[in-house]
Amino acid sequence: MPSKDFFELATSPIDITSVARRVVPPECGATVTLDGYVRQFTRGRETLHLFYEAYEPMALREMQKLIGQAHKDFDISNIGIVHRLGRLEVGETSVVISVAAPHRKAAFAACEWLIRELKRTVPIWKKEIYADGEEWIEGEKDVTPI
Amino acid sequence: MPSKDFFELATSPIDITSVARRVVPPECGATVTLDGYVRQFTRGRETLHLFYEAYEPMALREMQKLIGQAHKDFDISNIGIVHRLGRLEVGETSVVISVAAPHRKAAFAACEWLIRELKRTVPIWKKEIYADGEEWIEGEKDVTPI
Amino acid sequence: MIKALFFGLTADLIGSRSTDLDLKDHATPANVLEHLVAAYPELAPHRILIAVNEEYVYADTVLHDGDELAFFSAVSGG
Amino acid sequence: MIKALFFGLTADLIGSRSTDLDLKDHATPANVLEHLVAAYPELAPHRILIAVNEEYVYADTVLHDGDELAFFSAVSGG
Repeated sequence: MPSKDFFELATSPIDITSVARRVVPPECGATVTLDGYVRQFTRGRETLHLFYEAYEPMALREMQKLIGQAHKDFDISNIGIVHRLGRLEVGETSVVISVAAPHRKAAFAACEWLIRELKRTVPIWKKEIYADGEEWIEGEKDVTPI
Repeated sequence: MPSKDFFELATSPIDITSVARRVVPPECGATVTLDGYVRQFTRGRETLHLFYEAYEPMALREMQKLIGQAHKDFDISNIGIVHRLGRLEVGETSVVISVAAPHRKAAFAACEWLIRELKRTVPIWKKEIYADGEEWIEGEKDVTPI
Repeated sequence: MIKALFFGLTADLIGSRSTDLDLKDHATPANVLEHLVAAYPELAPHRILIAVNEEYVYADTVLHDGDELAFFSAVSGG
Repeated sequence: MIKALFFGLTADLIGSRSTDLDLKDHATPANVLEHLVAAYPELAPHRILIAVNEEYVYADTVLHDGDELAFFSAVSGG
């Protein structure tokens, strides 16, 4: 069976259903999907919109590495990752990660690992635009080169 | 904030995106969604289509109980559960469970617990229709009355 | 009088989706199931779950007039 | 000659998205960053991550002619 893994940077709205469906192999019965979206309020402050920027070729390489590592560490069939870039309005989807696996447990574990690692390693940055200013958000975690 | 929990039995196709979006509160940034769908192959045998039947009022009560228990056991904001009934074609979505939470970890844990308990307690039955016959699937687990 | 409902596999094996029963005092779902299995021996190999008034119950729960009793195989939704 | 790229916060603080650098032999990203922080002290309070040719590297990695060097703040996608 050819792999149905995919990893993409998107500049138009992401449809969760279509991401979740693209990872489905005929012998699996369940998909776990994490979707992140633009919060209206962060620590009580209202966000007007967000802007995501990426170091695009490196972001795609890092996403591909995460997918490779997930296949080593978890018994899963297919993975789909789509991250939105550019300006996003409140409520829009910023990231979708879908994992299909023969057994649910591995799909949950892999999806949780993938979002944690994506937030730590994939070179994408978020700028929050508030009524009274804007701010580049800095991640909390370091990355150790391999 | 009014609760955005919901639990439904549906006889027309389920859209994963709309389920995942309905549970979103303005202060949460992530939703975890489990979706189950009709497998083409089960233990090497090809499924032509599926049929789901429910003891509908009890199924809705049991879904409501699961939601109540999940709110006690996990730090989550909103839960949405939609289960399809009737005839389903291969690839169609049979169940969607979406959980929004302030922190991802609780959303993953609650979603995994909810699908496990739904499969154990909610009175819905699946009939597999094969080229050469059909079979009501029997669950593996017992239910202890409370 | 109580109503008994059957679903999925149990409905197919019994050939009916519901029946009305006149029961003795202190009758339990176990008594009803015993009669059903005697009448429909195809039920015997299956694990049958029991609900009364849309709640899971133990087989020795005492039934009351007007109860809605349900018999069904282990659930397989999802 | 190597190219240095800046993104997000670093691009805003430096006021540029890329620059070409002529480096001495055995120069490292740490040397370059030292010069950058001297020129743009606003960078000093921030943790700056380093990539060479689209891979994370340690600050003391030796740079080679033609390398693509990148400096950016801790990532915040998701």
